[in-house]
Amino acid sequence: MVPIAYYLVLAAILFCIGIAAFLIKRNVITIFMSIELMLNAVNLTFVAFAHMWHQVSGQIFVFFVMVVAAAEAAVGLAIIIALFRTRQTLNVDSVNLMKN
Amino acid sequence: MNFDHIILTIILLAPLVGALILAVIPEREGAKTHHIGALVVTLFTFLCTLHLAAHFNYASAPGTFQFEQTVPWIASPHINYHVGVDGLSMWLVILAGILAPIGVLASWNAIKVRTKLFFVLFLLQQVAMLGIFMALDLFLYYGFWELSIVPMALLIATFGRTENRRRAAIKFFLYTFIPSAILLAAMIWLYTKTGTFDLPMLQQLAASHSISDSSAALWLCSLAFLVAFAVKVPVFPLHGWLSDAVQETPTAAVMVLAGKLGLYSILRFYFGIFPEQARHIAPLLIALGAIGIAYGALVALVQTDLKKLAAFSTLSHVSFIVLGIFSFTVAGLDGGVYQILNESLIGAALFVLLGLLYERYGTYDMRDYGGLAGKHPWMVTMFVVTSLAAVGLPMLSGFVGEFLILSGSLQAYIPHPMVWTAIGTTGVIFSAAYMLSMIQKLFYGDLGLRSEEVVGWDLKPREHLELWPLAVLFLVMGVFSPFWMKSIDMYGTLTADKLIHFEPGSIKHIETETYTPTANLTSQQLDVVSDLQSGKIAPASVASKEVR
Amino acid sequence: MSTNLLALLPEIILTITGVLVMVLEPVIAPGKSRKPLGWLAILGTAASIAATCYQKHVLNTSGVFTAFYSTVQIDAFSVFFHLLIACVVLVTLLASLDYFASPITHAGEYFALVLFGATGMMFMTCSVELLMVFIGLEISSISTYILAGFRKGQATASESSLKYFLLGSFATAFFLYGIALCFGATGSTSIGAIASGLNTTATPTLAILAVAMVLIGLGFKVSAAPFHVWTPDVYQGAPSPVVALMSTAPKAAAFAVLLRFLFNGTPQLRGHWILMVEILAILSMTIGNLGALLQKDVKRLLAYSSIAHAGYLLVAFTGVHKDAVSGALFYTAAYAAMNVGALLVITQISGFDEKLRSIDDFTGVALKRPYLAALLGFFLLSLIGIPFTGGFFGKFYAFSGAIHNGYVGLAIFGLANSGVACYYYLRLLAALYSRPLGDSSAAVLPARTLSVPAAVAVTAAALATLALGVAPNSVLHLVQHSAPETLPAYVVVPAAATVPVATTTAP
Amino acid sequence: MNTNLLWLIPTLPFAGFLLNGTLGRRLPRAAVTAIALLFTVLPALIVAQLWMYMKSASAPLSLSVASKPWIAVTGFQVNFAFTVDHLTLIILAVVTGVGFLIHIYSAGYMAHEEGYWRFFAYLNLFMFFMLVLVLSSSFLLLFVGWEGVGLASYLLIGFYFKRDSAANAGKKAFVVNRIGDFGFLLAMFLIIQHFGSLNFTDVFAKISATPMTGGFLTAIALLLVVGATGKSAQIPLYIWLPDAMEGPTPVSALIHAATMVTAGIYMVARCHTLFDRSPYALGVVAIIGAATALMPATIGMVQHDIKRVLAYSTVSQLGYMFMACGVGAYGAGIFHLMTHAFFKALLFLSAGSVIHALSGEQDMRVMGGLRKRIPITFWCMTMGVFAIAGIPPFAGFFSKDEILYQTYLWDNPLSKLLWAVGLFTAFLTSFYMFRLWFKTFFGAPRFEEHGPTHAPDLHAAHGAAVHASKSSTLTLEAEHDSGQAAHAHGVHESPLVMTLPLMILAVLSIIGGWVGVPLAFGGHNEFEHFLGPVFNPTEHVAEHVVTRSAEPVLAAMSVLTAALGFFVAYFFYYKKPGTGAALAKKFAPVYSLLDHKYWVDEIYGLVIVAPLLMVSRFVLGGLVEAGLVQGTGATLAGTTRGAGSLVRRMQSGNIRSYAGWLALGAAAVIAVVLFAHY
Amino acid sequence: MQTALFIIFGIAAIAGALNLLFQHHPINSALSLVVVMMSLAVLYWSLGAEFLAAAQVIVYAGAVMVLFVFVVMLLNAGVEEHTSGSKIAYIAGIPGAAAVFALLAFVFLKNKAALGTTQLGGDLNNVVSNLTEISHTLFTSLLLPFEATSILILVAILGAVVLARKEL
Repeated sequence: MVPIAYYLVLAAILFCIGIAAFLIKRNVITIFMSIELMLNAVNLTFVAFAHMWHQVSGQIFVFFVMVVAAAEAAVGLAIIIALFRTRQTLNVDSVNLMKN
Repeated sequence: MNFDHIILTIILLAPLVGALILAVIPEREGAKTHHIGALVVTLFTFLCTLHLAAHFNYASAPGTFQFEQTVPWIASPHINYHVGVDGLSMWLVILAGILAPIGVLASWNAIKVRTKLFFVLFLLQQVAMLGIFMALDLFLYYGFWELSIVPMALLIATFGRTENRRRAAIKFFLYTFIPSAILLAAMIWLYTKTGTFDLPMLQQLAASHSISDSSAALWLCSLAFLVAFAVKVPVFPLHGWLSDAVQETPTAAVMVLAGKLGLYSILRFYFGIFPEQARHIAPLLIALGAIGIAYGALVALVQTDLKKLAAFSTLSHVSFIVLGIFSFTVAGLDGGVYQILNESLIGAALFVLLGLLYERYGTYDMRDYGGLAGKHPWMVTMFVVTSLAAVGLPMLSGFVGEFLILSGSLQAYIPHPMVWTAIGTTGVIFSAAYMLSMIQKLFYGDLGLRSEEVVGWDLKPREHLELWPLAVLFLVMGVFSPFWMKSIDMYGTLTADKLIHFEPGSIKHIETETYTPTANLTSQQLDVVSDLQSGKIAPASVASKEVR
Repeated sequence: MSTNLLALLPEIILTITGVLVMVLEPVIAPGKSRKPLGWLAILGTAASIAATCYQKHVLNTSGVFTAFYSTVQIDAFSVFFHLLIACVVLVTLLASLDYFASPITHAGEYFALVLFGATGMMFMTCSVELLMVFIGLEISSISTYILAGFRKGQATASESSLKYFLLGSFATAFFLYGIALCFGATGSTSIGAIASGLNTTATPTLAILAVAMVLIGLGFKVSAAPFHVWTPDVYQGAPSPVVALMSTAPKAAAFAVLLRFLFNGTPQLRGHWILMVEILAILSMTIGNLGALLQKDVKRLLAYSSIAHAGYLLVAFTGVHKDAVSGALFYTAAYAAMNVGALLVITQISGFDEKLRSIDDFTGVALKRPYLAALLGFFLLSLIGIPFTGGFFGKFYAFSGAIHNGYVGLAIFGLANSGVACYYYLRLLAALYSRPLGDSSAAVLPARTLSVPAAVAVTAAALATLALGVAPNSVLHLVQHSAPETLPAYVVVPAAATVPVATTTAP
Repeated sequence: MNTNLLWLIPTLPFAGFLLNGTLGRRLPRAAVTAIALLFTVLPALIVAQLWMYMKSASAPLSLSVASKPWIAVTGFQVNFAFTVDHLTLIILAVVTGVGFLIHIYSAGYMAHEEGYWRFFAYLNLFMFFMLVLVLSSSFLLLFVGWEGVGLASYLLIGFYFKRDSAANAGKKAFVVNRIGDFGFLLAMFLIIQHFGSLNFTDVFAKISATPMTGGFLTAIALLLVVGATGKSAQIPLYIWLPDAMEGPTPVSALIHAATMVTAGIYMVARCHTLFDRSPYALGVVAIIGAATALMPATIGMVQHDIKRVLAYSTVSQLGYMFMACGVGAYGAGIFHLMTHAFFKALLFLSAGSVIHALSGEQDMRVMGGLRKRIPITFWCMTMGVFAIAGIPPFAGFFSKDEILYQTYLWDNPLSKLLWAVGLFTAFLTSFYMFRLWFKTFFGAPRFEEHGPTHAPDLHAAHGAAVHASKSSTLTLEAEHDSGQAAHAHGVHESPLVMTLPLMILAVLSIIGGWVGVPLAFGGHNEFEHFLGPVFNPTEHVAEHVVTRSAEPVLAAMSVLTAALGFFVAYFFYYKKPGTGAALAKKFAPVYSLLDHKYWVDEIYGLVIVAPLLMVSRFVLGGLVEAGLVQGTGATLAGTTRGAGSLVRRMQSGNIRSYAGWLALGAAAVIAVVLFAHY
Repeated sequence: MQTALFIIFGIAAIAGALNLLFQHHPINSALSLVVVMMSLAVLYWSLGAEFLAAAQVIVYAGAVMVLFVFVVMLLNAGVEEHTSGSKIAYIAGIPGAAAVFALLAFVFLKNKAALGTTQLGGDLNNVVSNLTEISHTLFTSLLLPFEATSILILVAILGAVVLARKEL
């Protein structure tokens, strides 16, 4: 008997914590994690809406998002490794060769 | 075989094809291949333009175009390849035709490296210029208008004289391009209102006041047109690009840098599409023209750099034309248009001469010169002739135009025409002052600092070939002006205010002249104006009617 | 041929070619040239172009059709984008055949990734189901993330890749959120269903929120300000041919999605998004141009310029549906032609190492490489918007739509902006044709000869740019009939009574 | 009479100009001379024929020819059209006659100059324009000649272009004349505006047809006066004429004494219909004339350069003519114009002969006692001096007397004052001319026999002379006709080719006035009658009848003043040669004032030229051009650049910053899309 | 039950997320994220998405997060340094994030009534089971995305290989 809106707000909280984490964390991997957090928040929204509409397609979206997240994770971590190879750092603040 | 319907296209294509051919001919060190090629192309184009003068029909109805060609181009938006000339543009096309070979000759020795690039750009510039003079479709016109900036900017950037050339090129480009961009917005707006880009059609719509109901929008639109053109002319406070550009531009290109393109555009498009707005804003433009005349001349007076001097003298001269055409009198318009031709030729001659000096001595600083008259008698002769034409000596070409312009501006229906005419007329004093000072500093007195370098190196045959046609034209155009004027007059009478005509025998007092905006006059208002002229009613009542 | 197959023929061809390239790559001995793979990829792209043309033919005869349970819709709109993307890819492939010199062993992957990326973009443009759009977007994004970091040796490459990846994922989350909200508001993620669902929804605010989120996500993809921040850095670090590709094709695809979503999915909410689109346009134009104004690095300069061009393109969105679509499409084509051309020429001039980076380095290039310089000059002129080039006509056409719909101020602002913009293009152009400075890199530029495929590629781009400016009739005809129709993919979804899914099937 | 002959009058010299101008450099000097003389004598002959024709009572009052239009726009048209009436005829005769004589003289005077062909080409060009000016039947064509003679004058003053002073003087002449032209042009514009035509006949007929006076007619008249003050060297624009003496002496004689400078008087006379309608303008003309008569005369008293004395005297005499026009006595003005042409040309040519004799020396302080050495020149010059001083029965007496008389009769409160000024000027004229006469020809020789000390090389001589003139305290502005230097073998009489014109002009200076002997002295004043058809004779005749009695008295007074001038000069410069210097010392401030020509050049320089240049350089060139015109663009560009660097600073390179922008942007987008609706 | 689950695991998820934010070591952050995912799995289940709950645990927590932890270990990432590379992230970003949240929450809460409430376990209409329905939809109307995902994964693999392979 929880209003759907509360689930949505919960998702929004998680989403925005994800944004905040992206902004605050310095470690590239953690930043990447915060993106995963944002995706999870969206997933919660999807599920909530699927529940609301009594439709399974919302759930399938979540399923696809998981797949995409996994793919992104693979690529993203590969990128992080490539970066680490050339720069020997995981701190985003030192990844600023190109600017202006 | 009758070429009349395709002659303009031939004229337009000739330099374009020439440019393409020159672009694929490889360039060899020291060879004159491209010089000769460009000369052939430009001469051919010139000969083609003469066809226009030979077959022009002076009996045609005023306001109609000749040698017209219309080819559908883009279906939607509706755009045609529509070219044609009338009394106004015919001579400008021919002018562009004759200046080109002279430009090529002037570059004969001045351009030694990258000749291919130079002449390709030069011919493209020629195409753009011819296109501007011919296009009767607003879109097509705009194409050529913008296109004309590019080769010029590149010529400046590439063949400029000093390290400042890139800055000058960009400055020139920005000054002309930004207003043009806004002009484009105005053009599109016009199209959305009228559904056509065709100039004759737009003129008809303008005449019947059916372009737009919103006078404010129409005003803004007209201002966009005016500003874009005025910058290119350039009209007095908008001339910031001129002196830098003139300093850097190579001789062949500097001849066509200022003046005719902007002025023609004003005459054809601004006056054609916005006749009412043009008449309302005329007092301002007349004032700017008059100020520009005096200003340009005075600033030229204190320059030590020849090219700067030439730049400000150009400003002064084009301001004359602005003053004339915005008077909306037959004399002012005819004189203005005629002066476009003269100014171009005189400017061309002056720049060619300066270029020749530069080729010999490598400086444009007047202080480095002096006493050359004894060594270069022909050159000094040409300088003097050109200067005299420039200062408007009667019997030379500059006079006819200036005289008509100033007499027209006095008859203009603006507040205080006498004041502006007088300010404009001061130009004759100052122009004499700076031109003669220049001659004195260059040629008279003792040989300057470079006396050891001065060799007996007067004009060569090629240089004579560049200058004599111009010199002869100065004289011929100064003496036989009706030959040109009869076609120009077809345009002038059509554009001038019908209100202002002279009634033989009637004498008007200066004091009783009252400014009446002559545009947008209904027949009823026309009566009011004539009543006013005859002193029947007080000006105040007219003012109240105008406000309505 | 089955409708499903026909609808996806270009994508299928590209995928198969991609897989083939991928499979053949390890077969070729290390150190050997990967050129044959490149040719294979080119062949595949050409075949997909042919397939698209066939689609167009079918379209002309039998009209718009959908496939895969109305997930994809083949109309003139998608055919146009298919063609555009395939052509861009083809040109890029041609020009980058010789780009990877022998020490680079994974050139094969490059070709495969380009092909897969193109597949993703094509999915984006033809699908009317947001989930499918999302998948397509991810395919194209992930391949471009990887491509951006392809010159692994350079520190800038991995940085570029990382920035693109992190920020791209960040924005994707927003886009996904938007889809979720759409689903929440209308119970469907199919564009047609969204449009009809909007009429009955109980929570229209959610839909508005969804529009905002989608704008954020796609705004990032098209690099519209303020979501442009990644563009300069990524373009600078990425290899030039990749920049050529990623600054045009994915952008075009993203614009296609945006067009479909805004004009077909949420036309009822126009009052809400139009102002935002206007603001995005203004910001993009201004920031793009201002950022480029003092830029010295040529690739960064072009990055900023692409931001500005996104702004110009967004101006077209202010027109009425048909005008907006045709204006935006034409502009996309023109922009693609000239931008691909410009960057490919830069690729040819500066090579793999990109020794020539700043404008000063490019000083005097015209002396050593006259034809390339002339072509680059031409593309720059088109980017400025000089008449008789695609750039001009595109701008003209896009802005006419806006003015026609009453957005005169916006158009004037945009055109004035393009006036400012010419400053930096012109700086580069003037540098090209200036005498080289004593120590400029162009002075020591090796007199490399232009390979035939590359020459064909840049010439084709130039010809396309010219043709779009001089004889735009055929393209105009195509884009003017491209405004996509909203085919109701689902019946109107009631509150929660019947089975909502899959009630209609493919024709 | 074939009126088409009129075309030939100006065209022939033009042909001469073209021939000499293009081919002259390659032709031998004899051929150049032949061409120049031939194309000058032929117009003179045609004029003579015309004269014969027009004198007959049956002849029409005027002859006209017109060409196709020169300028033709709808509503306004100007043709090349010439008209000859009696006024024209007189001037034509003077121009062609005196012009021809001076051509002959020049052949001798310029014989050894470098730019011989150039000189004659210019001279012919001048003749062309002068004849166009005189013959024109419209304002515009008159203006053509008006400007053209200015051009010729410019070219001829700057003939010795290597000398800065000459080049400056030429430029000054042209520019100052242009100031006058400014007025002339405006006048023409007003005429077009009000009359729609520039033809004399049209305009004057329309003026005659209306009863109006003043108003815009005054405006037109005053603007024309501005033009005339420029060309005819009246106050305030006379300043160019003394400097114009930098030109070769024949040029001074022809252009700056006999013909061109009188164009203004001719123009006012030609427009008498207009001026008669504007008493105000006429008053201005009279006052300007009187002032111009007086002031340069005072300057002339203290000048040492022989040509400068003559130059100031010319300005003064032009003032007389102007005054005559101002009081409505156009006939008298023209009469003086004619006689002045004779005696002033004579004086200048004689001065030239003196200078020639002294190998280029122009300073009277180093002359003296030349009477015996160059007798022909002396006697000819004496005739000229007597004529200009107004000693009867020389030509100057009659014409000057006529002017003074007419001024006296002028119907204006100022008439007596102007007459007094005229009379006093007559005294001054007599004084300074005799001063010149005495200093040059009498007393002990003060010059050194130059001998062949001058280097034969022209340039070296030139340089040396310039050097000398700078170091010398005596010479003010030494003219150096460098041609003479090479062959100077001491003081010598000029060759016949130079003295012959002198003699002819001397005769004319004696008898030239006899055509206008007034009735009071038993003459018939044929001159007035001849001009009658032009200047509306009826009024004049009536006046004469009434007031004849005053004339002999006035004439006697002027003769007395002339004699007084002679005696003062005799006393100062012959009897007690030191007196002049002593006086100069005693009245040092006055002398200094006169010696510096009232500092007019300096005042103009300080009040007009310098401020103008300053304004141009600093206000226009600096403030407006650099500040406003360039500055606006620069400011805009700077602002844009500033904004550009701001945008670039936004691009910090930091991913978190970028995410920050994205987050903020996202919030903004959501807010806008949610809340902005229209 | 529903309410209790929502409160408990909602708070757990938020706490996990905040912990991710405040932990300085990436491993800690990763573990916090696992907590979030687990909590979410429970919430999924409570909303009737059993299959998703399982997938969340297996795929996300099990596979993806392992990958993260693996990379953290591989790169030997330590406690993150406190560099101050970006002021904008705090000046613009945090307020932006807060604003986004405020706007979202505002909209959701405003539409609370229209959005309705949840029932435990959910009730899809006329279907046998959640999983049946999922598989049915997946292979009919969403067949194409499903197939296209394969390309996505292919690209990801290819990319990972290209980028992670050591050369040059």
